[in-house]
This record gives sequence, structure tokens and C-alpha cells, in this order.
Amino acid sequence: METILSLLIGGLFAAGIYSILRRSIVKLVIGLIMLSQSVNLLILTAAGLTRGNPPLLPKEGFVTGQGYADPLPQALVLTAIVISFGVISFTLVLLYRAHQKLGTDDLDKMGESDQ
Amino acid sequence: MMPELIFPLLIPLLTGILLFMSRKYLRVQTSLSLAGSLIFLASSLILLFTVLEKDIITLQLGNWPAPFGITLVCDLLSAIMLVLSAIITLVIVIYSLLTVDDSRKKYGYFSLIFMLMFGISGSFLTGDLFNLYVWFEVMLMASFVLMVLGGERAQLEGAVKYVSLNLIGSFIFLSGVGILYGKMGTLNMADLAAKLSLEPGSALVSSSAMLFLVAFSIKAAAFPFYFWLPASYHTPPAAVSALFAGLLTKVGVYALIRIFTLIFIQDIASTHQIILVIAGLTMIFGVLGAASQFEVRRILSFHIISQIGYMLMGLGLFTSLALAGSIFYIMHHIIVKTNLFLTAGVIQLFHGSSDLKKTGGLFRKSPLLAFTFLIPALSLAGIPPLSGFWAKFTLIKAGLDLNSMWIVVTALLVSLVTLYSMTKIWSEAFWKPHSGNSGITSEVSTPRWKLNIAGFGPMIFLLTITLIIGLFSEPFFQLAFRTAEQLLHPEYYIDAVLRK
Amino acid sequence: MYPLIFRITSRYLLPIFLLFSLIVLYQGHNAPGGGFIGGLLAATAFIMSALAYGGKTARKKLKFNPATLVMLGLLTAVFSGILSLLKGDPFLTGLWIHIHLPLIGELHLGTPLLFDLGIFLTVIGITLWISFGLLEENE
Amino acid sequence: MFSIYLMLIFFLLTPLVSPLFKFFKEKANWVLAVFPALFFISMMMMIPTIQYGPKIISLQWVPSIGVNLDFVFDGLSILFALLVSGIGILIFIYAGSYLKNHPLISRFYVFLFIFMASMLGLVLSDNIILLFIFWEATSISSYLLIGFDHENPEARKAALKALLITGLGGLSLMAGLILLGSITGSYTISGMNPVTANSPLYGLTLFLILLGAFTKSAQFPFHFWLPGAMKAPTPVSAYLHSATMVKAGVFLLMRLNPILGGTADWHLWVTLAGTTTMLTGSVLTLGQKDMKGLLASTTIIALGILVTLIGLSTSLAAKAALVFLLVHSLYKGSLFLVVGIIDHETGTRDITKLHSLTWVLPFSAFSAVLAAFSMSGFPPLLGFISKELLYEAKIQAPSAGEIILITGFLANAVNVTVAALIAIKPFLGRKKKISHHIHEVPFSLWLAPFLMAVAGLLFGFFSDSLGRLIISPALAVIHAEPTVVKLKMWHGVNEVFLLSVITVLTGIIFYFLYPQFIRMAGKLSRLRRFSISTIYERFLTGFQKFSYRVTVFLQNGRLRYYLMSVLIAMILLVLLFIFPFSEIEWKLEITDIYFFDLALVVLILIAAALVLFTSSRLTAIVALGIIGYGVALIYALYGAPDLAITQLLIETLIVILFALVIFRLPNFRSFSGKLTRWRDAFIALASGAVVTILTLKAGSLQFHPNISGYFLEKSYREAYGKNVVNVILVDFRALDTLGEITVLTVAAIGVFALLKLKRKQK
Repeated sequence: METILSLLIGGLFAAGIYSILRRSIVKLVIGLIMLSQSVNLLILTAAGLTRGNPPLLPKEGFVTGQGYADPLPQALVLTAIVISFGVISFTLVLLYRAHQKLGTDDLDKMGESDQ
Repeated sequence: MMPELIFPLLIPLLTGILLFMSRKYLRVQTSLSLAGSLIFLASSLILLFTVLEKDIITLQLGNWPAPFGITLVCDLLSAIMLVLSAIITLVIVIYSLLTVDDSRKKYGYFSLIFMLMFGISGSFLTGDLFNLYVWFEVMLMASFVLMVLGGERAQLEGAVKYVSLNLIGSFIFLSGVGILYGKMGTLNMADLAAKLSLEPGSALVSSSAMLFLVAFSIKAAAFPFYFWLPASYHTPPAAVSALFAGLLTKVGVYALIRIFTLIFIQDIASTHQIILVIAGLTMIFGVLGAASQFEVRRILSFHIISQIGYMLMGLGLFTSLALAGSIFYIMHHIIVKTNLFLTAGVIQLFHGSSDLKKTGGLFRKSPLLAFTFLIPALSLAGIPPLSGFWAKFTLIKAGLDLNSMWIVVTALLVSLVTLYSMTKIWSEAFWKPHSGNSGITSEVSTPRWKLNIAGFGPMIFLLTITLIIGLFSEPFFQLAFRTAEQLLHPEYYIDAVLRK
Repeated sequence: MYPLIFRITSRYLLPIFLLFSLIVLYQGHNAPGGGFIGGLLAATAFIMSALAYGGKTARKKLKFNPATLVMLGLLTAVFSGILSLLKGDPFLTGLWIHIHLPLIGELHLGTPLLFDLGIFLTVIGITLWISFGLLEENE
Repeated sequence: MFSIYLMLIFFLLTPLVSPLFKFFKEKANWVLAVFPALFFISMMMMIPTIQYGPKIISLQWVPSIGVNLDFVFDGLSILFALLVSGIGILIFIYAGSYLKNHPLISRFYVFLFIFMASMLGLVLSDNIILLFIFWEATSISSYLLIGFDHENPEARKAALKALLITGLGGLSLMAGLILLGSITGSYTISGMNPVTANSPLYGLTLFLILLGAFTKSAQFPFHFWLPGAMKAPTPVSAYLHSATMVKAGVFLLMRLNPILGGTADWHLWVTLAGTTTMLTGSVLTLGQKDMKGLLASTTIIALGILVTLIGLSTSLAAKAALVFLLVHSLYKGSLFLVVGIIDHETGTRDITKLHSLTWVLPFSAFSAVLAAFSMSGFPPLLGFISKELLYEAKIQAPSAGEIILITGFLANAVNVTVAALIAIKPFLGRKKKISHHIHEVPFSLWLAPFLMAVAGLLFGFFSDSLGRLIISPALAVIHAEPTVVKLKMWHGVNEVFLLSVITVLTGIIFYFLYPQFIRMAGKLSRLRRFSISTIYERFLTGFQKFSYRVTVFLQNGRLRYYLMSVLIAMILLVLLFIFPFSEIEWKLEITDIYFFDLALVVLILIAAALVLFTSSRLTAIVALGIIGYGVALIYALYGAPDLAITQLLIETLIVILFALVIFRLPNFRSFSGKLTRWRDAFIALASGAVVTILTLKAGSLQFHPNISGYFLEKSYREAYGKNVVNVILVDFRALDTLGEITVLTVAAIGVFALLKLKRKQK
């Protein structure tokens, strides 16, 4: 299944990249969202997948390392999801303000600060 | 175990929180941020002296043992970076009193500075790869907000690029972490290094090493990843520009040095050669950018890039001398570059613009400003016996020792162009008579004492440090050599972290 | 503009949601849940009601400033870590009290739970802060 | 020892210069001149001691890289130090009067002070890196001095030119000296063994060092910065051209002669540079009208002569070089200062407009004539001895003697002409014609040129002791074998003497032909665009344009190109290392595929495609939601319930926020053409492919089992939680979480500030 998921990861990544390469600010945010989904999946997949068996210990607190899904990448992905939520909300508002202030949604027309 | 290793993290965080809660009271803000930055400086100095005495120190957070819990590690490189950051924080806090308006302060300006420092010190201290990602995000987010705070046109425009490119960098970084964890099953940098050093096929991780190279090169503003920097660094208030110019890119350089001396050292012949090529190209394109510009802060921004090239050159050459050169360069550069941006801020204050076409006559108008510009500018260009010369000298010698002629020639010519563009600022802003009919356009609306204390005070402070590094460079060289020695022997780091 | 049904549901659902989120927070250490999920649940409930009443009214109903909540949450989290410093342990070391309750059984209370509470508060605060801001922008 | 401290103290004293000015006002120049005078005296006192060999003083500075304050007192360094400080005294006195009432005079002295101290440091250094440090310091301080008249754009340009050319040489010199240090294993000259031409890096080292010396000493083709340096105030020109700056290169060649010299390469390149420079200087001189210009181009000639002599590598040539160096410093300094006086009084330096000045400027006239005699080599001045020696050395040149002799002859003849032009032309004429405004200048102005001219005469008389006490020890440094130098005025009528006579005659003929030269120069002025100076300027503007074009091309303000360059670089860098595939056992199992999962993946991909290609914002939001919920389902399927719930909630929030914003933004438009889209699609797919391959590679290459067993084991026992993910978040890796909520907090502050902080724009 890793193989299929790797393809999904690549696909989402490509979609994200294609989207950020458009000139529209809306597509930029959409692209960033897709990229973050792709990378989150990547962390989980690269670490190896286990179907079912969440890392929840049984009542008695049994302690065997076998058969459970790897909890560490899950924690990493959770952190990454939350961080990207913050970052994307900020970016969204930034682009919204930029559009308001600069009067365009075309990223190519936001080049004054460069030259 | 050094419980006090946590203070350089806690102090900025707590100061940041308190500052945000008191954001409406400007007096409280001023004293609180001054106090915070002084304590921060003290705590990082203590760390530096502890490390000098005891070598690498570590702290296992939550008391969980090494590869499992998060480790904070402080070696000489971290300690040096931390002390430099604390110095810059102090300077910027004082300078902000002059150049940052009240409305920004009421929206949490000072608080954000300390949040930024929280992220920066975290990046320097952490010994865990994913944790490093988190610190990078803290730092980036704070810098994003500082970048847009005020919401001016140019700021927003610059921020769009700054944010987008850095986010791509974060995604690449995160992918790298995921992939490396997939291969090695650990996140602790010392553990990674130890496991990789035992692995015969470890050169196969070089492909993921490239993800880190790209991600950190974006933060460090190396070629061809630097485009966000010239687009944005000149847009926020002078104090913020100065802070960013001095520190932010150096965190990327730090990360590159860290992982390419500790973790990815299996395939030096190719990976470090690539770094060297990137270093050369970064120097060239950065300095070309600087030569093409006609606005002080833009010129200086492009110079940041070209000097990142020098810092990477030492990493790419990868000898003790070369690394010492890089470290010396970082020490010198953070101080000097911040100072130049502070000068640019004062020029802007005098003229209402830092466009060279609109400036002039400052040589007569303000000899003090001329002095505080000239010394760092010459130092930046590597004129002896100022600090930049020693850095350049060491790197050139390291290059010649290895017979890497092309990088030596590049570095030398780039330093000539650096000198050229520094004289451009000197000639246009200081020597050239001012073209405006009234001489100096705005006889600065800020009171004189404020300009002296909050403007020239920090500049002279930094200038003194530059002169000390230049004229009494021996202790700094010893420090740099010791640091390089630590970096070239990753086993010290590994032992310090993983010792039972 | 705001459908009545939406309004009524949110009025009655809000307390239930909040209670539920607290349970999720507490349960989080042993079952799926925790500060993030709990905080997000609570915040979603508030946002639903904000969508029903509009940003300003919702902000009034909330009776406290989301920014304060955020800082409070952060301080709680930091505080839970600092406690162990006083004991001489590294930052963020868990300190636990074990209470034996007759009916429920063994109860473990520790600073990591306090930390989770900090997360909970911060997440609610942040989510509300951002969405109220955007809602007000739309009004 | 005392003198070294004195020199270092000079640097420390510089901040005191302005207070001195405030205190002593117009007499400050006399006070300041005490410092070089002290130094001069201390150097004089050292003369007897160095007869027995060099004296070395070492202070630690930066021992970790071998750069220390090593100073050497030997014949060569003392000779130069005497020149620098001696002429320095006179320049200090003169400048105070010359720049009287100049608002920035105290800053002028600061720069001059630094310059003099650096020059002294340069000639006294035994450590080559230390020498380089002073070398660069002279470049910078001379930049500030040349551009001192900073409101004049020409002065700024000239200063920059001098700085860039000497700076270029400086860099080359630095590399050369580092190499020299590596070859010889030492940075101290006294500790170096001669480098033989067989050493593998000899050629490169020599090239780099010579480049440094030639730029500083204005050798062809770097001579062109020197005439520009005339834009400096006259005392500076006099100082730079007579004793100091330009002689630094000559000094370096002399200093390194025992180590690098004597080889065929050395001989060839140094003599070649010298003769070409002599020739260039002679051509540049003829036809000039500006007195300062004339002197500047004869300086080029003099430097050419000196470098040629060093290239000859014979003891005789070295002796001639040393004597000529001294002579030239004295007469050139004197003449420059006289020109300064004339300029100061009449407001012009055009020789065709000046006349009759003897009546009003008698002291200047006297100095000028005396100096001019020395310059043309008349007995009984030292200039005569010098010229005799020059010819003698050239006649005995080991190779290419004819060429050197002929060029030398021309150069000397031109010198005679210029001497006549400067010392005779402006001063002849009847009294009546002179304007009333011109008066003799004060003592402090005429003293300096007067003393220098007289020194030329005195040295002629006491040439014997001069040779014994000063020239001989200096020669011993350049040429290791000890030789006793005897300077004699009269050798009898021999071929050298005849040559001297012919030279003077030719010079006089040139003098009378000079109006023709001026006319010719006028006609040839069009050729100026082929001059090296023009090439330099073109190169500079060309470089400006080039850098501008490159930067505009790269920094084009379009985010997508920036993103593209990042992505392409990433793809290429990863591709470099992703091969060879063969070493990896790829795990590409497709046996464990579940239908439901596959359907989910396909659904997500379809949604992604929909997001990309829909033109409706609503559809895009919905499709984005589908992706998010789909990913959440995958998390749920693969044992990550916490992730699934979080993803679900966050996705909902993002959709809400997105919806709040997106309808206030314009509808989707397609900005790009078909070709662009294909290109972007290619880049996107390539980066996607890279990510896929890397993920697969990570899955296939599990070097080590992961560390998670520990968490499963300890989670309940030591952290009292059964949900291991949550325990990691709040306990094992709580610091991550703390950072994470900080990110959220800062993001919220950012949103808040973006939405609420609306400052009044200026």
C-alpha cells in the first residue's frame, strides 16, 4: 500500500506545485494547503504503515512494541497539521490584505518591492 | 544535565507573553523588553562560559533519555550564535525606541521580537531534527508577522514572496525529516549521526540530504533560493530590517553547518562540493545584485546574500581552518550587518528616504554617522585590520591550502565589488553634496537625545565590538578554532548527547 | 440571514459541545482526544454560534477576549513545565499525584495534563481570535 | 622599540586630532608635525645600530594564524621610514597653511595621520600579512585623501579609481603573500628562505605579488589611476607621489628581492613592466599643460625607472634604484609643493598662462630651480650622481640592455624637459606683467619645498656619508652580499657622462619644441577613447549595466519564477543522488492493496484535479474539503485516530475560513497561456515524481528499526497514559508542542494585526 500512497503523495505534491505556479493569489493558498496535506501523508508513509491497530495501549497497560502503528510519526504529523493550520490562516489573511491594498490578485503584478 | 540550558528559551518566551499582555502600556513595554533582553544576554553569556569550561552540555527535556525525548545541546557554535543573537536583540530593542512607531508597538511589536528570539534560540539549542522544524516555524511565523506589521503596501508585497518561498522551504524540510525518519527510525541528531556513521550504505541518504540543503539554503538565502530576501528585507521598519539582516539568514547557515558537519558527512566529496559551488554562485549573484542597486537598504540586502556565500565557502571546503573562517565570518557579519542597517535607518531618518539619489552631504552634516557607517562598511568589504579582513583572510587561506583556485578567485573578486558598492553608498550619501535646496530635507522630527541614545548608542556599541573583533582578534580566533575542532569531531557531540 | 434553526441548534448544542470537549480533553491521555482535539471541538462550537449571530454578538457572548485566553493557555503550558524546575528536574518533566478513588479506581493527575489544558485553552483562543476577526471583517 | 610604540600610538592618537585643532587652532599643524618629527629622530638614532645588521622586534598579536606585530629595522626599512616621516614633517606643516580655514581640516589631518602611520607600518613590517594590513590601510586612507575635495564629482571618481585599482592589486597581493607564506612556511620575511623557481607555485605566487606591487606603483597598464589622484589637495599629491603610496610597490619588490628575485621570470616581468611604464610615462608627459599633470606623469616615469632597475637584479642597479628613490622623493615633493603654492596664489596650474613669478615668489622660485636641477641631473646635486648610476646600471644590464638604455634615455630627457617647464617657464618674465594680488606666501608654506630642495643639494655634497650610512645598509638588504657603497660626484669623462650631456641637450630641445607637443596633443586627444583610463570607465559602466541586467532578469518580481528556480534546483540536486537505483532493493509490493483504500486514493486525486481545473470557487472549496476529509480517512484507516479527528476538525475550520475570505476575492481567472501551463505541469509532475521516489526509497531503505518501541513500553508505566500519541505530544516531546502553540499564537497575532492595524499612510 506504501506504493499507492507514495503515488498519492506525489500526485498531491504535483497538484500543489502546479497550483502555486499559477499567478492567482487564491490558487497560491490552495496550493499550499495541498502541499501540506501531501507532506503530512509523506511523514506517515515513509515511516512505514500499519493498517488498523492505533497506538492505544490496552486497559492493563500492556507493553509490547509489536503490531502497533508507529506513534511517533503520528505525533509529528499532528504537530505539523496544527502548525500548518496556523500558517495557512495567516497566509490566507495576508493574501487577502495584499489583494485589498494592492488592488490585484495577480502575483505577477506584485513586483514593485523587487526593483 | 544542565537545567539552566532552558533559560535562553524560557526568558524570551515569558518576556514575549508578558509583553503581549501589556501591549497597551508603552512605558511598561520599554522597560520590560529592556530587562528581558538584558537577562537573555546574561543567560546566553553564562552558557557560553559554561561551554568554554565544560565542553558540550546537554539537557534531556522531561527527563526522558537521549534518542527518545528531546535533547537540548549547547556546543560552542550554539553558544556563540546565542550570544550574538542576544546582543542583537538588546541593540534592536533600544533602536526600536527611535524607529518604530507607537501603533506597531501597541499591536505587539516587542512581543513579536521576543517570540522570534524564542524560535531562534530554540533552533540553536535543539538536538532534534523535528524540533528544529518546530523552531524554524516559530521563528518564521514571528518574522512573517514582524514583516507585515504596519501593513504598508511594500511590506505586504514583499511579505507575499517572503512567506510563500519560506513555506515551500518548510515543506521541503518537513519532507526531509519524514524521509530521514523512515530510513533511520530516529530524530535525535546525535543518534542519527551515530547510526549513519556505522552504516555502510549511508551515502544513500545523500538524496534526502539534498532536501535539507535546499530547505536550509532557502532560509539562508543562498543561490538560487534567495529571491525572497531582496524582495522583502527593505520593506519593514529599519529596526526590523536590521534584526532580520543580522540574524535570520544566519539561522539557516547555522542549520547547514550543523547537519553538514554532524549528520551528512558520508559523501563529502560530492555533497560539500555542491555546497562550495552554491557558495560561489551565491557570492557572485548576491554581489551583482548589490552593484546594480541604488538604495541603501537594497544594496545591503543583496550583500547579505553574497556574504552568505562566504560562510558557506568554509563549510564547503570543510577543513578546520575553513570552518573556523566561516565561524569568524558569522561572528563578524552579524555585528557589522546589523550596524549597517541601523545606519541605513538613520540615513532614512535624516532624508526621509534611503534612495541614494535623494541623499547626500552627510559627511559634513553628521561626522558621527559617517564614522559609524565607514568602519562597518570597510569591515564588510574585508579591509584590514577590521573584523571582516580576518574572516576573509582565513577563508582565502583555507581555499589556497586546498588549491581550490576558482573559489578563491571568486571570493577575492567579490570582495572587490563589495568594496565598490560600499564606496557607492559612501560617495553618494556622504560625500556628494545634497541636491535638495534645503540641504537636509527633514531636520529629524525626533528629539536629539532620542537620536543619540536610541540611534547612535546601539551603533557605537556594535562598532566597538567590530573594532574589538578586528584589533584583538586572537581570542576570537581561538574561539573559532575550538568551535571548528568540535564541529570536525562529531563524536564529541554524539558522546555528549548519548552518553549513558 | 441567519436561519432560525441554525440559531436554535447552536444555542442548545453549544453547552453540550463544550462539555463534550472537556471530556475529550480529559480522556485524551488514554483515548483519542486531548488538548488539540478538545480545543478545536469547543472552538468549532463557538464558531457555529458566531456564524449564527455574527462576529460582534458572538464576541460579546463569549464574555472574554480570545487573546487573553491564548496568553492564559500559553502561560499554563509554560507553568506546567516550570513546576519541575523547582523540583530540580529538567523543564517539562512530568510530576504526578496518584489518588486512589474507591469507585473510579486509580487516578493519575500530573503536569502533562496541565500542559494539555494549556493547549486546550490556547487552541480555543486562537481559533476564535482568527475567525472572529475574519467574521467582523465581513460585516 | 620606542619607535614601534610611537607608530602604533599614531593610530591611537588619531581621535585626538580634532581636539588638538580646537585647542591650538591655526598653530595645530606645528604641534602635529611634532609626531613625525619624533619618529624621524628616533629613526636617525637607529642608523648607527643597524650598521651591524637588522634589528627585529616582535609583539604577539594573532598567533593562532601566525600574524604578529613583527617589525624589522634594517637599512631598507630605515631609509623608507626616514623618507616617510621626514617628508611627513614638512607636509604636515605645509598642509596646515595650505588648507587654512578649510572647514574639514581636522578630518584631513585624521586621514593624513592614518596614512602616514600605515605607510610607516608598511615599511617596517617583517610579517608579510602585517605588511599587507598596512598596505590596505594606505589604500583606504589615500582614498579618503584623494576624495577629500568631496563635493567635486571628479575627485570622487578619481578616489574610486585609485581605490579599485590598488584594491584589485591588494587582493592579488593577499593571495600571493598567503601562497608565499605556505611555500616558505613562514610569514616573517626574516624567517624565509629564498624561493627557487622550481617550486611548483613559484610562477603563480610571483604573478600575484607582482600584480599587487605593479598596481600600487602605477606600472603599465595600471598607471592610469595616478594622474587622477591629482584631484587631491596638493600636499597630499606631494606626499603620495614623492615618498609614499606609489613607492610602496617599489619597496615591496626591493623587500622581496632576496626571496623571490633573481630568477629569469622575475627579471623578464619586472623589467618589462618597468620599461613599458617608462615609455608610457614619457608619452603621457609630452603635451600636458597642467603642472600637476606633468609632475604626475613624470612620477610614472620615475616608477618605471625604479622598477626596471629592480628587475635588472644587479647590485649596481639596486644601488642606482636606492639613490634615485631618494632623489626623486626630494625633488618631486619640492616641485609639487611649489606648484601648490603657485596654484594657491594664482588660481591656475596651466604652464602656458604662468610667467614672471620670480618677482613675487622668490623662495618658491629658488626651491623650484634647485629641485629642477636635481631632477635633470646637474652637478653638484644628488640628482647628478643618481643619473650617472642609472646609466651605468643600464649599460651593464644583463640582457635587453639596448632597449632599456634607449627608453631610459628618453625618460631622462623628458624629465629634463619637465624640470625646465616647471622651474623656468612660470618664473621667467618681466615684473610688470604680474598681477597685484599675488604675494609671497607665508613661511609655513615655502619652508617645506625649500628644505626638500636644499636637502637634494646637501646630499650631493655629503654623498659619501650618505652612501656609507644609509644606502649601503639598504643595499645589503636587497642584495644579500655585503657591498660598500661609495657615491662619488665625479667619475671623469666617460660614456656615462657623455650620455648625461646628450640627455640634457635633448631635454632642452624638447623644451623649445614644447608648444608643438601641446598642439600635437590637442590633435591626438581624440585617441583618448582608446586609452586605458577610458577602457576602465567603460568597463565600470559596462559592469554596472551587466549587474543591473542580471539582477533584473533574476530578481524579476514574479513569485512563480522564484518558486520555479527553487523547485528546479531541488529536483536537480535530488536527482544527482537518487541514482543508482540498483543499490537499493525497492519495495514495490502491490499485493497488499485494499480496494477501499485504492478508491479513496483515486477520489482524492480526482478532487485534486478538480481543484486545479475548476473555474468555480465553490467547487474548489468543496473539492479541497474532499481532499482533506479523504486524507483524514486514510489516517483513520492506518491506525491514527487522533490524526484523523484533528485533520477533520482542522479541515472544517480551514474551509470555513477559506469561505469567509474567498468570496471577497475575485473569481478565478486564467492568467497563463497554454505553453506556460505545460511547462508548469512538467515542473509540478517532476517535483511530484521526486517526492514519490524519495518516499518509496525511504520505505525501502530502513537502515534501523525505529525508536518507537520505547514509547509503547514506557507510555503507561512512566507517563500514565494509554494514548501513546497524546503522551508523546504532552510529555515525551512536549517541547515540540510548546513551540507549536507558540506558532499558532504568533499566527493569530499576525492575523489580528493584519486585519486591525491600519496605519495612516504618509
